[in-house]
Amino acid sequence: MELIFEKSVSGRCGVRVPLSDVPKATPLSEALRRQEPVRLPEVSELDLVRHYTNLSRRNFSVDTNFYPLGSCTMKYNSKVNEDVGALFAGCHPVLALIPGGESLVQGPLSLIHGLERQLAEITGMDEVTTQPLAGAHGEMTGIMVIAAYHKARGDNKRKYVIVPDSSHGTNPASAAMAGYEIVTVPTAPYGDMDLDLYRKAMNEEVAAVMLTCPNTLGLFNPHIAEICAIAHEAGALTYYDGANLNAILGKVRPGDVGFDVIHVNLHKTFSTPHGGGGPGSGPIGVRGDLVRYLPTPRVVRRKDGVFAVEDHPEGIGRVSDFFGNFGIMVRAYAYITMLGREGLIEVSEQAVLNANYMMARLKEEYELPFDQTCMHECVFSASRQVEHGVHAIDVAKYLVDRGFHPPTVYFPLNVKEAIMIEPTETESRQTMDAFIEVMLEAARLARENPERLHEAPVTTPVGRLDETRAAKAQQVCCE
Amino acid sequence: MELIFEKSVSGRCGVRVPLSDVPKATPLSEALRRQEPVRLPEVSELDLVRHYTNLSRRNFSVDTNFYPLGSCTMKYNSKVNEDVGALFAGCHPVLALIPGGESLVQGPLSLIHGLERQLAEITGMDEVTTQPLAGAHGEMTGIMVIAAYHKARGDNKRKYVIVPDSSHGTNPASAAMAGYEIVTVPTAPYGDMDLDLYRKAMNEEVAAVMLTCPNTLGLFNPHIAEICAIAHEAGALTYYDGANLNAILGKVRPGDVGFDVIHVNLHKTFSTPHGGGGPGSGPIGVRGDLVRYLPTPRVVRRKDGVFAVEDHPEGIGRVSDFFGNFGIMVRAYAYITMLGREGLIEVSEQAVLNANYMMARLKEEYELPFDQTCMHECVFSASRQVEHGVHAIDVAKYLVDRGFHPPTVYFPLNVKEAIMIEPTETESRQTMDAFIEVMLEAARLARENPERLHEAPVTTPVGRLDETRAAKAQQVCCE
Amino acid sequence: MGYCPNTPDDIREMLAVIGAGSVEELFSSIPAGLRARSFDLPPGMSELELTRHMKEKAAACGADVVPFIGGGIYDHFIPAAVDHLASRAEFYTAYTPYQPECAQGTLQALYEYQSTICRLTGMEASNASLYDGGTAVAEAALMSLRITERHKVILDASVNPLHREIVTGYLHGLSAEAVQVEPKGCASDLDRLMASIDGETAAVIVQSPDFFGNVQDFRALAQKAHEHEALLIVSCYPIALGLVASPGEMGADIAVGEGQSLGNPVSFGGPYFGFIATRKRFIRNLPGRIVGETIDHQARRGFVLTLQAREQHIKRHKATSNICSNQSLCALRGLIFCAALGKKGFEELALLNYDKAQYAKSVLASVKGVDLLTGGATFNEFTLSLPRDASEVVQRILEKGVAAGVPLGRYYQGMEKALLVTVTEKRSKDEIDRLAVLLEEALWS
Amino acid sequence: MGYCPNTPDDIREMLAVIGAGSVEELFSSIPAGLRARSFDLPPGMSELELTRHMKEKAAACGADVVPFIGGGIYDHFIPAAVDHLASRAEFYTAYTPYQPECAQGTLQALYEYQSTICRLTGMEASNASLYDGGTAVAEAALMSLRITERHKVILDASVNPLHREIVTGYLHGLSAEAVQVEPKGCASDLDRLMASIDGETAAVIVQSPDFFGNVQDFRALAQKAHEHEALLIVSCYPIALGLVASPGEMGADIAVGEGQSLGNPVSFGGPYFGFIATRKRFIRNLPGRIVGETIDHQARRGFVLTLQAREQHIKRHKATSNICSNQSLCALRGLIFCAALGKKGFEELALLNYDKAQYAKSVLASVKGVDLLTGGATFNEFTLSLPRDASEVVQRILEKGVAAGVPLGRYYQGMEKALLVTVTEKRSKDEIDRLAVLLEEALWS
Repeated sequence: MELIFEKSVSGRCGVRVPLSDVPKATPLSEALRRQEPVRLPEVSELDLVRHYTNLSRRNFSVDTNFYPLGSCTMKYNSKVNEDVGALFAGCHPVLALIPGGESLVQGPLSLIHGLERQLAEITGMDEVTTQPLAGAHGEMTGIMVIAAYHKARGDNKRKYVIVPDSSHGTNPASAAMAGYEIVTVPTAPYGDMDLDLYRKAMNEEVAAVMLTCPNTLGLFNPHIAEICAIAHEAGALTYYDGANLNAILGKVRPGDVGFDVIHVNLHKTFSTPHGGGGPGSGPIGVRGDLVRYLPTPRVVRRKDGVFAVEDHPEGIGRVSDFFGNFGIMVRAYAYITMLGREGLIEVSEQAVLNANYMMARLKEEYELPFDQTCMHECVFSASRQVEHGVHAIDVAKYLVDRGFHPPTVYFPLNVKEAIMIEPTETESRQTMDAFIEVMLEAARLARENPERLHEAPVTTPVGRLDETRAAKAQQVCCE
Repeated sequence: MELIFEKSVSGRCGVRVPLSDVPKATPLSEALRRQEPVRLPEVSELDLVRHYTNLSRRNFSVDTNFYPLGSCTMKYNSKVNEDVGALFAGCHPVLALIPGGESLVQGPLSLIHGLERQLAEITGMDEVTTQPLAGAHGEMTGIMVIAAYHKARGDNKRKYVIVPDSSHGTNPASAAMAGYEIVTVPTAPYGDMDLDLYRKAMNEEVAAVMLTCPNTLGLFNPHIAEICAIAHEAGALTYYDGANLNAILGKVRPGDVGFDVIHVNLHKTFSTPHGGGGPGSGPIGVRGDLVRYLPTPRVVRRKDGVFAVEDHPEGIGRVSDFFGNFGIMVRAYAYITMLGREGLIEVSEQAVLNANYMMARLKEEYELPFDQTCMHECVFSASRQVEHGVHAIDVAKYLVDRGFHPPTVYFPLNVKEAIMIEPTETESRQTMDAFIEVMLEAARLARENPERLHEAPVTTPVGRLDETRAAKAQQVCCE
Repeated sequence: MGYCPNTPDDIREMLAVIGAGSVEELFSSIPAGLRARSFDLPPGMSELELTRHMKEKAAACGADVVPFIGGGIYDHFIPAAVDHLASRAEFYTAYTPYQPECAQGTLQALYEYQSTICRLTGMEASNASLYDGGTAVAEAALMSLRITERHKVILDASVNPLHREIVTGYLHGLSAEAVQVEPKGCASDLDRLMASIDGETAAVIVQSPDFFGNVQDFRALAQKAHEHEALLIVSCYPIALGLVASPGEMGADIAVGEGQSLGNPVSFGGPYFGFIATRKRFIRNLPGRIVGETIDHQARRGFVLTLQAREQHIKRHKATSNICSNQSLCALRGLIFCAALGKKGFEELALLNYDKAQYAKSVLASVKGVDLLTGGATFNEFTLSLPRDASEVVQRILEKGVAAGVPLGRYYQGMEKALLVTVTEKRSKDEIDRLAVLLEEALWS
Repeated sequence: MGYCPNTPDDIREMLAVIGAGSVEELFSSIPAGLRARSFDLPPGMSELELTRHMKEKAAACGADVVPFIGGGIYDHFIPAAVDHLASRAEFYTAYTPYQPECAQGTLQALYEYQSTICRLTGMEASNASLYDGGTAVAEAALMSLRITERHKVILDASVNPLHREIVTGYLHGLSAEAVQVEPKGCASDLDRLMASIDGETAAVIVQSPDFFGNVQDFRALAQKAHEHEALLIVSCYPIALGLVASPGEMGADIAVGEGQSLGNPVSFGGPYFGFIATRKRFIRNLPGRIVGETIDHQARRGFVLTLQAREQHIKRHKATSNICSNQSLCALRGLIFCAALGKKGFEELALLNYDKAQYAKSVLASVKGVDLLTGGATFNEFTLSLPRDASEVVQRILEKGVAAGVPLGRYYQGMEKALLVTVTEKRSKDEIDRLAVLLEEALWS
């Protein structure tokens, strides 16, 4: 398909700019003016609409395809949440910051406060801030809070953060952004972080250990409390990566287990469509003595019941302009409110049921490196298919031809040829069965006709793309 | 694709019904209750959304494809009109009919009144009613007004309505619904209704003549004033089918020419997407002495500037429940208001320019039965292609494979193998050029490889469908 | 200016291809004397200005009034998914599916719609929708004339008065007769209806729940009509069909109704859709478009417009109706609404309407001086008698932001004190209780 | 209950396949002692109840206040097409385009977005968006540290104070330093900025229009920075770029900014998007995702995420940033907004903002006791000095439903009487005139 710029015709107009009701002003001086108009596309509104409507049709999406992308929680998000998300479009955030403005924005402030309380109860934490704008941003904010905590105690020797080798890449990257060096602990044969190696790595120079639980293999680590205890003994804090919270809603609360800081991916667990890569939202929750280090400002409920925005002077400062990605928070608040206690428990139960069903049905054909009850996702390896020259990516591309978005492949890094499947609770058994049929078909084809898998996909607007060429060419904008 | 019913799983739920806040009532008696629940599909909200999203993707549409369907005016309609159309969703029409309610609905009443004034000015008529719900409904209403007029004058002998053979099928059908017999006048070699035959057909038993101008060949009939005069001389009235109003906005007003009644297809000329077949809206306009026969009620502006709903006792009665398809009227009002005088004139000018360009570029390869300047559409014949065994339908289906919606084929009936192209003013020259290339390619293929045209379409979810089988089987609902 | 994309360069080049000197020249076939004498419209606006202008109009549309009004149009809950799906551009910017290969989306949806209407009404064949409820009743009347080749219908005056006006108008032109049978009190006079049927009768037209709210049993009426080879036409309210016996169960030959309550907003009168369904033997007499199932040459299932020989674009003045456009998009909303609620949800919704209305009945009828005129079974509407002119009372309560109901004096002689009250699932107990208080106040203070 | 489709039958059969006796059994790997001690949330609601609840909250959100506030977030006109297109389910329910063959929609749109940002800013390489304006400035600062391998940035205190707080927080953890240069009056102190640059300086960070509204010329500053092999980072307001010289024209090495004004509603603080663009030679130092053009084996053009070796999922703690998600959907809105207005419209829009603000300046500065603190060139914001505490005045005017501006005392010591006023194209002459009247009243009556 042509680029919108390639459809541009000089002199063509799209949407009309409002007419002026004020006099023409003296122009800006030449030195301050741009020399030529921005070379934006010149298209009619019809061209615009047709271009982006057709472009959208070149995507797979949850609303059109099963999308069992492991670790991404591509669940269905109710349309009503999109509608309520739009209700606050006209509310200017600066209104909350000018004198007298707070009283005009009690609705959104009460919503932020309400969501923070909901998330605190769900995670077992004392206080939550909605400010971080994404999961990784929450991680960085959380580690900054941990740093502030150690520093306030005069504990200045801690310069390491421990992560398991199976962790999300954001964990070490976020800790590094907060100024720490990273210690990576390998996975033991039983699928979790090696407990002995972890014990050895832990010492009084360690600021925190970051864990995902269930881990990226979809397994619940039974030693999780012990891991927390070991950290706390050494004076380190424990950080919970909430990416997989969907698995344990109402079942486990990281706060109860011994975690000090948690971030929650609202866009995974709490009903935000992923938007092709964002926006997300990554609130963090902390235990009591860390509350004072949360970023500024805080939305508080005053004694008279009025909600207010307060500076938080001992905190780590500001991590985003206002209160976080408010639109995403509205969806999360609506989701939690609509589902309620029982509905949220059903989420984790059905997510886990679906993943175990998937695992049970596929394990005959696909290698299952850790054959135990999984949580919300399961990780296979295409190692048996590799014997026929077929790799995880080939299975993935074949699925595309059959109308399914592929699972996550080649992650986690501690499983070779990983195929990581997260069906989510919103998919029915019938949809999973249709997917399973195609997965089994792919395994059959790997033995009988591997070429068919190698040439996939053939039904998409483009075939497999040359990524090396892209990296070399560095063609990232059109001339 | 499966039917939604085929995706149903017993016990599955979609959207949740609100909880009750009142006591359970004594049940209805057995005799009055239905014996088993309605067998509606049992699907989750995700299944529902995925089903209809994917179903939508099996359509061509203006927002995705050029759609030059002659006589249908498949123009682009601005998205803002959809948004303003939704603003009145919560306004209950019965509110306008209860005591004290009128004052609460001044917004929509003023809009109806405003639209009627706009349409009266655009068509050159004295008064307009927005009540008819579609073009054909407007025709029937208009003919009923004409019947009432004759009747009120004691002129009871008139039992015929004249239509040209090239007219839309709705014209004779609507006149028949209003109780008239139909006299059909053939087309003369010059492309318009044969003037001599018309003169012979006209007499004092004729109630009206119905005309489309420009006619369905896209030609402006230069004798139109004479035709009106002949009718008026015989005491008959003249009806203008406004389906092709797009061609003459600001150029010709049917009222000025001598027409007594007109209907306007708001959904063609005045910005309503066609919705897969509806809803439409077909207001009618009339000359002064016919006003009293318009249907009841009328929206009037009282002397104090307040808008009111008034009964119209001498009128033909009621033709629709309230004021017509209000949502469509909002879009039309918005469209006319946004474009304004100059914008509307530009519409007809560019519509005519585009059609003539199309005609000029295609006439070398396609037979043009009436080779003269056209208005907003042009009609070719596939007669030259028929020599190679290729019919209009084959060209049409080939266009589908190339991503274009076909033009109207086999209409009007007075051209054999008709191919009727209406590009509309919202399409750019570049889009037309791409279409023209494919049309020329089809003409080439007709000579060189007719089989390719016969087997088209091959890119759609289904190939050509067996219509005879459908008519025989009469399978119109699933078991 | 508007939405015309061609630039001056485009226009120049296109004119050269055409061989015309100017755009104006293309209009030269129009005699000078026929050119528009006026075109006096104001200049245009930008999108921002238009939006502002329209929002001002919409601000004065009574959307914040609490509606206990119905009378054919109902304020029901619409799941968000309905809007999202019906707003798919591929649905709403497509035309009538004349080229079925590139319109399977619309066609399959309409087939599913037809199936849904058949299941709701207990009928065997539905068309792809009609304009609205009133014209649907009229089309059913015309259909009965065609089937029976008779010229008279019996029209129960408990049928929606607006619909009856449309029916009589439609019949008038065709020199057919609509004999109206007045209600007895606030209910259909079934005995007189039965007695009116004779060998000249094409059909009896009734409604359930009727305009007063009564849920009715038409089995005996159906039998009587069939004895005279007349048809029974039942107009019904689709939401009620989640609970009450369907026209099919009652023995109706044609079921019609207003589809608005299925997922279409009240929207000041439209667009809505009418539905019509019948027994399979009458399918060729149906008006409007019908979608049928078929296959392609590879035996793949597909859908097409079928039985088009009934229609105006083929049959012209001999068509079963002049109707051309249907209300596809509104019918699609109806379909999605039904599928969103599903078998169980639809029944629950009907029950909730019933329960709320029964509660409202008991609360309102206990207001001093107020009596219930519809003493039998009702669904979500009922008629009260007030101790005074209902119009005045309604007007007074309206000042408090509540539309208490529809005064029936406008529609039935001698019913100046009757008030038709509607209670959908959207009316909360608090709102109902408040209505009782406001009613008491309006009557006695 | 929620959105879980499996029926009791499904669940029973699935458990049998798994070989588990109950769903609870699947959680048996969780030690009993670790189970949730509480989960105290209220029962759920239906969609109708939720909608009502949310509408109540939204009714108290100040959406009817006439905003003359900006300060980084702007109330601009958003064409209807933006919402319609960004609401395509295929866009908003897709994930990060890791499988490019089934994500060409998102990928091509992001490539077009990157191209648009490059053209707006006069730069050569853009990423696929960052979280917001503040974090974008911080990422640019970090980027300059990586490129120059230095540890100090000079931060003009005329940069948005909220953004500066984020920058200092980000640098703090990395033991890097942000030296802030206070403004001179209500404008950047360009001389001191120039003087502050030395061989240790990684970058100078400035903003135009700055937080007071001044449109600035940074050419000399760029030259000075480059002499010391330091970078110039310019934070910019995209709408202004329709009129004022781009960062590229000014000699900037990195351009960043808040993208909200491009088609994203103010929405109480987000989601918005940040943008960052730079010279091609610095591309490998960009944080976040980048989309690149390539071909498939049939030489068909396609788009992929590229240069991923910079990113956290490959490079882990050695990545250029921890950023993972971008703000695709908001960036898409920005792209569609720009394409909807186009070359000519975008310039007209900028001019309209300029004209309205110039008008407002003249009207407001003529109110008794009011002076203009930003006497030079401005775009659509400017700073007034009032004869009294601006906070009190703003609060008073707010009671009339008008947000008169942002009092600067909160952000700059000694500026208690300074008021930052913003005038976008959406503010009508009438609204501006009314503000003048209200200001006069608040000051003098």
